Amino acid sequence: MKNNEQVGKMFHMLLILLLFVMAVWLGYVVLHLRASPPGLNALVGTSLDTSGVSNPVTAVLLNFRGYDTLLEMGVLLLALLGVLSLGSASDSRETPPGLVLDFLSRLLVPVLILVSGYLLWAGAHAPGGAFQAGAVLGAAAVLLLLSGWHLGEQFSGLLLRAVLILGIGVFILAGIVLIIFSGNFLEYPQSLAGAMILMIETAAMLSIGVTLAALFQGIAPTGGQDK
Amino acid sequence: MIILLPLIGALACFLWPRRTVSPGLITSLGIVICVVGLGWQLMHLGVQRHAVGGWGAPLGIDLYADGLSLLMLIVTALVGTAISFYASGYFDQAKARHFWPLWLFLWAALNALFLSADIFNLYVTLELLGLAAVALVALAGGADALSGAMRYLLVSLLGSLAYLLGVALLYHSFGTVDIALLAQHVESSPAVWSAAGLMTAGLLMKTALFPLHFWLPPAHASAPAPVSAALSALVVKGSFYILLRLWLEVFPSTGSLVGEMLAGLGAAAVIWGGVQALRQTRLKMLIAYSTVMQLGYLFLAFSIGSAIAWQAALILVLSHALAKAAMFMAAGNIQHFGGHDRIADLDRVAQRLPLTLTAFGLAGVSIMGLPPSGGFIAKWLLLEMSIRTGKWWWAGIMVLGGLLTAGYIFKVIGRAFTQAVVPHEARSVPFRMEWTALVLAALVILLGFFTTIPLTLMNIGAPFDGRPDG
Amino acid sequence: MNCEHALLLLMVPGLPLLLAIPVLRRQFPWSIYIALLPVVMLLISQANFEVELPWMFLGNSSLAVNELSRWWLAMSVVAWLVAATALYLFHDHDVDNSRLPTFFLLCLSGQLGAILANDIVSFFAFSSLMSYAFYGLMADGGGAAAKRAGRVFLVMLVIADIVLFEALLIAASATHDLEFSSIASGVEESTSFNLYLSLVFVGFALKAGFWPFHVWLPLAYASANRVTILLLWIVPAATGLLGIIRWIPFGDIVVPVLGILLQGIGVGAMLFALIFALRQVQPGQIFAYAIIMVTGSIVAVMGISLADPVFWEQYGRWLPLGVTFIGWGLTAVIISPVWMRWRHTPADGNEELQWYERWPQAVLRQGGQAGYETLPGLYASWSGKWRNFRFNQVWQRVLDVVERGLRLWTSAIVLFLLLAMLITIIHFGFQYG
Amino acid sequence: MNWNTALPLLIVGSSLLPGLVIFFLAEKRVAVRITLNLFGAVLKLVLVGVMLWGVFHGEHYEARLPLLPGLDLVVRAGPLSMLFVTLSTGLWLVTTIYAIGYLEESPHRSRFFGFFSLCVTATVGLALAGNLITFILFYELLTLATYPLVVHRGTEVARLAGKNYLFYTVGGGALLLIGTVWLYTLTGTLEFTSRGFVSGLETSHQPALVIIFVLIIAGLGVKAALLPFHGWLPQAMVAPAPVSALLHAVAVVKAGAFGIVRVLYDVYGIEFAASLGVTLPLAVIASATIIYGSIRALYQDNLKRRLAFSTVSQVSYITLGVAIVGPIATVGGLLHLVHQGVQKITLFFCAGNLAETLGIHKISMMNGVGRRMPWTMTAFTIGAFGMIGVPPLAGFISKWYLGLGAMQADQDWVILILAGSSLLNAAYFLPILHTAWFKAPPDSWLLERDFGRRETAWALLIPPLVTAGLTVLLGLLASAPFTPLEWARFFANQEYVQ
Amino acid sequence: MNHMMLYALVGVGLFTIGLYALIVHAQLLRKILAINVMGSGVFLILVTLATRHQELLPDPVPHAMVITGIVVAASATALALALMLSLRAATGQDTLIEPSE
Repeated sequence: MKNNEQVGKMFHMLLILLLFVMAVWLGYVVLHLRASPPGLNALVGTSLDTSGVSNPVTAVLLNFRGYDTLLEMGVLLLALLGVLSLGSASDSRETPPGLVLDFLSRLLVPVLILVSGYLLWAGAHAPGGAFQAGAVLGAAAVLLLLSGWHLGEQFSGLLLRAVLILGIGVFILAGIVLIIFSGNFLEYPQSLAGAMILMIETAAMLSIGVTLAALFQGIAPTGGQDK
Repeated sequence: MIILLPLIGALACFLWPRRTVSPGLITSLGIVICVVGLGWQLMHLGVQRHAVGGWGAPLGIDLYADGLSLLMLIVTALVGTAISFYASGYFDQAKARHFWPLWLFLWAALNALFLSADIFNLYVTLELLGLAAVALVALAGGADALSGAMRYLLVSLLGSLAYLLGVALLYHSFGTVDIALLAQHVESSPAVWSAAGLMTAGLLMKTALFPLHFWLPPAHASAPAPVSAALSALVVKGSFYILLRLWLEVFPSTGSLVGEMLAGLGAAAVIWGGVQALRQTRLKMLIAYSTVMQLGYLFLAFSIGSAIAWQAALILVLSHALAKAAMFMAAGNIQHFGGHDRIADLDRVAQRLPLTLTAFGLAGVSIMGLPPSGGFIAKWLLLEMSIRTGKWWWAGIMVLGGLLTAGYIFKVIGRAFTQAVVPHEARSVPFRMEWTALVLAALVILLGFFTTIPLTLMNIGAPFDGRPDG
Repeated sequence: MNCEHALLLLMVPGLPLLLAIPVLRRQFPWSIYIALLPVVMLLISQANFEVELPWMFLGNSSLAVNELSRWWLAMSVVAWLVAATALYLFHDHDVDNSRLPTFFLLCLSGQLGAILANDIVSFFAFSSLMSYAFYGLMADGGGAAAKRAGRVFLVMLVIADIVLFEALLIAASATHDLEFSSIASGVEESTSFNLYLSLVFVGFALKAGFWPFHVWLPLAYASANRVTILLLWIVPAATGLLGIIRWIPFGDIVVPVLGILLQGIGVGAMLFALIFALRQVQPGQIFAYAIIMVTGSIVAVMGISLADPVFWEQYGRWLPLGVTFIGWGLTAVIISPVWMRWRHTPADGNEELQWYERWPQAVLRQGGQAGYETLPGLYASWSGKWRNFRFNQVWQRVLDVVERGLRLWTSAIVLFLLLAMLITIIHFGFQYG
Repeated sequence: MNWNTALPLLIVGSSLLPGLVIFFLAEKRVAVRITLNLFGAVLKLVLVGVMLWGVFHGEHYEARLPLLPGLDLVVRAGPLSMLFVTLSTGLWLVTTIYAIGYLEESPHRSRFFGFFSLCVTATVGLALAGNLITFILFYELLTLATYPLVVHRGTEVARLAGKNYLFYTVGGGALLLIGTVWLYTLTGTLEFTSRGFVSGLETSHQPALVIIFVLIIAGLGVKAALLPFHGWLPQAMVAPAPVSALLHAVAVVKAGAFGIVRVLYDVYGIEFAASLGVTLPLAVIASATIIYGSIRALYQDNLKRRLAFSTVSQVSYITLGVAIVGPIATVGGLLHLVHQGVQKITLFFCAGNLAETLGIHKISMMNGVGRRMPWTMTAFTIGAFGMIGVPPLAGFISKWYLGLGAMQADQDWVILILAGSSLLNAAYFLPILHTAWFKAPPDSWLLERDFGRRETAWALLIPPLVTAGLTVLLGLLASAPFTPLEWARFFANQEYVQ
Repeated sequence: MNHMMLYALVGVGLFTIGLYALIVHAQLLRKILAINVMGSGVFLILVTLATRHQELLPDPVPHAMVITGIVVAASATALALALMLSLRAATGQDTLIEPSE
């Protein structure tokens, strides 16, 4: 035992040493990154106007590297699938919410929804976009769930799932349609670019919000074994 | 598009959980058709490059398909279809509704991975792959599976993060994430070295090369049979593929020393995996360790490093995928039949499942690298190359590994010939489960006779001549 | 040569061979006499001729009738007839289902074949057929002493065959055509001529029980069944003599040393036989010694003729005649005691083994020691070591511990780190090193 | 795909397909299975006959399938391969009949006969193999196909034997593989060509070539039961008698010996090998094996064990014969390949009959068995005499050529070896015969099966008689046309620069 | 050497610290958090390095990457947490367990 502990200690020291070396090295690397080239900045700038949105980040996200975003929606959905497959999904707790929470939620949720809507719209030309909006929406939904609000049975089946896959579904659909029109996957015709991006973003926002909420619900521990 | 189809399928399965099987199977057949189509394209029109969104690198993302990726796609399609058939018999309704979407997501991720030419996009696909795999492992339920899944998840996250950091460094030093462009611009700088270090290590973690294989056996052994098949046959190969791409194209100038090291680790993996497999008492653990071992073989190619060696490695990937899938399926049948997979009590089961056992045996032939089988051809080429390049020791390692393999394969097979009473608690095994395993195994054997086909396929676009000594 | 001659010639050894098969034999009464018919006919027909059998054995075999073989045939036929009669007399009650006739016929076929054989190989083949069948005769139905005699005979026989085989090889490598006639020319200029001669002598001496390899003869007389006793002269001894005469080109060669040696042996044999014959109580055994004496004398004659060929020139052609008459005489003489003893049960000799029976066992035991102790011992020890190595607990534990250690996070990730850095550093080294 | 290409493939396939079908036959379908077996065997025999005729008249049969760039899968017919093919095909037919009789109402017959057919497929394949890789392919296939047969009984002992068998053969295969690959890297071809294809290499490679030779011969020596590697053979005798027959006479050990011949003559070329100085050691090892095997055989009371050890010694005659540099010795070795097979299979059939009919496994239990089973024991006797090399039986002919060849090559010590081994052979075979014929039979045999007037079942009785007859004929008519002797001479004439 | 660089260094530090925590802590929750910390470190590096050159606009591509990365990280975390919970439900402990032989 004793020497085991000593071995452990030595191991620990070694570990810290290693980590330190690594940190220093990485720091050195980061500091001495070559100044040129300036990334894709210029390129993005030039092709921004054809991209249908004026916010470079959104442009990159949904147009230039839209494919990434598509897959990433996939990741999100996948995570949800995984959580659901674990089967520990629990209905939200039955304790009636306190007054404050109740009031606040009634007050906040519409605001949040509004905000998300704005963020989505603003994403086209200013910082913002589907993910931010979706996050806010999700927050709203979580708030609702916390305050003991129930999703009506009639929605929780096919409809809910439909909403969940709405984002990626629309994305893929758009992609396929675009293949047919412009021969290239996700190649937007300049005229339609803005509209389509907006459409996709809306769908994305919706399902992101719902997914986040669903994730939350799926993870929320059942009453018994949480501390 | 090969990627979208499974995605759609997955969505469909998710949408209508009652009837998951039929869309699943339809999708898999569809994928096969698509892959064949792509293959035809490649053979007649040469290498394919598709700019998503019409922007093209560096701004957009490129999809790139050459012989290498085509081969991987074919492997995936073959094994994937088999797994789909198998799973359609394996899972009950409750599990199936979760399995199918996840499995199709996994498949999509693999296809996307093999087609992508963009290291950041590769990162996303890696994550997709990892999460899907983890969820699938967890599908089995039970402490072992969950723990295995957890460990697997943490590992793959760690790996991806390291990889991502590497990507960041590369991007910021060259301003692009497209493999081809990187290959043009890259020149050695501290950033590149550490990027290489980080990315390689991260991928090795996911590929479970020797010292980092610790997560693989628990995860693979505790997962449901079709999932284990998918993991061992395909998922680990995904990260190996990225590794291959990186070393073939991005860091080609700096091959040999690292190559030696990787090969050394590979050799260690061969020996260690073999010995551990010999010592296992549970069938699936044994098979999992044999995966560790076979992965070791792949890395020997890094040291030998001639074009033929790479081809050999790929043939090994192909045959190992088929064989290992068959093996896990066989193991699944046995477990399904007798309710356990303890090797010691195997004889009772083996008596009753001749087909399954045949499948196991045939697969074993390939794993052992005995002729006639794909494994033999691969081993032959590797041996030949290692001797040609005067690296005898690898040859020795390979032969030793072969002996070890024979040891543990026959440790199992031998059980089949003991005359034992048949237990009562036997459950009958669905017809298609037995036959799927058998067909896969038979394919490996056939591969031994028709190796020229994959060889010609994988040389489309000469993906291996990136190396100076190739 | 015409066809029926060839047929006849083939029938001489062939018919007995066929009749030896019990199923066939049971079809005919007096089958042995039938088997003897062809040879009788052969004797009656006066022509000398030869049959080439290109397909047999090594391609250049042939059977032939000539002066020499005629004499021998004549002698044998008589002996065989007598023996056959004896067989039917003494064993009439179980002739059909006993195996004695089978061995008898096999032996017969072998002996006749050997007489007719015109080249070394076929002679060798037929004579060994004869000898092994004769062993059967001796061992079958005889008493324990006879069985012992049989064993000794067998040992000698095997050794003899090997020795003769070597002689054969020498002859063959000297001459490519193995006919008796061509040996003379061939062997003479071959380097290992003396070796050949001595091999032939030793071989046939062993086979035919010449002195000093005679030990089994008296035993056989003591207790073998009557038929066997009747054949003791004609089968081993006479054929052995014939063999020597055939294989060694007397008259054309001069080997004084060997000649003198042989004379010595012959004389020694005669003396020995004389002395022992006088000391015998059992009448039967006397004849054994008689045979030894006769063979000794003939060996002496051969010695002389080896010493100076002239002798052979003058008297050589009388030798067959002499042998034949001796043969008839012996057969006649032997019948009487057989007749006398014909209702006695064969007396058993004493059971304890003689030195000449013990040596084979001794040799085998030694060999066995050698074979047993060395390799299997090594093998066992090594496999033992290996097993220890495999089941040694420490080893197992090491494997376990390392594997579990690897499975621990701490160690695993540290390894991972090390790996990452290593790769980086190696790059560095590769760039600037 | 003309006839000359199809024929070899047909010959290989004629047992492969029945085998595969048989695997999937239900245990009950006895009639179908037997028909398939016999059909395959007879068909193969006919085809081989045709090919024999063709080769004799200078036809050229060859089929290739590209395996890798530069490496083909080749099956080709030459004198040497015909020798072996004819042997194994003929004996296979006999053995099949025997096995059918032997395994009546024993379990897992479909499995057994399936692997049985695979086994002979592999044998024929490696006999016809036109290059080293094809050879290896079928060689390993043979290993895999025989393993289930060895452990067929499924007892603990059988499993152990099987394990041992694998331990030896797989290891051997690995050595063979490495040697071959190495050779390939040196020469760039593996095609069997008479007088070898390595002699062209420059002298700097010679040490490498010697090592390769050692590797390959060690790999093949395992199956051929050369001295250090003979351990598996006696253990494998736990297998059912037809399997032992297969192992000892038709397939396995023969495959090893045949491979040695191939390597020595068609890869290295005997003269070149001699110039490398590797043939003498090989001959010495073979001789050691001969003597050692015989001595061990003396001390076995278990009949099949004794026969097994005698195989160990007898098979090395082949190696010895081909390792002596000289056409006549070569002929002797090749002849022994055939003759030993015919004789040894007879012996094993008889041993099997004894076990099946009277439950006799030990020599000490064989007292007077000749009276109970005269036909079987007659066959046994002929086989045994053949083994000792008594004329006019087959064994005599091969020993004759061995000895003659040795003298011609001035290797007189070999003759001593031959003499010694003949002596030993006699020493361990004649006692058996004595016990069987001249000892008084016991009052009752343990577990005697009654077959009415016959001494045992026809299917068990005919095969040994046939092979015994062959033993006699092969000796008696050695010089007739189409005998092994002819083929052996034919081959030897190609291989030596006269 | 500007303040952005400082952030980058902080990112490196975070990465390291996260790794350290990941290694030394046994509890799964901490491990998961550690992973997240590492992630944040990487993201920080990505973003800050995007604006190395004050004279230009910040490079949008890394930002997009980071957003993607964040979403991925979030999903992964969710899955991890769910796993952890059901693992605890199954085994009653919140550390990894050895596979039962």
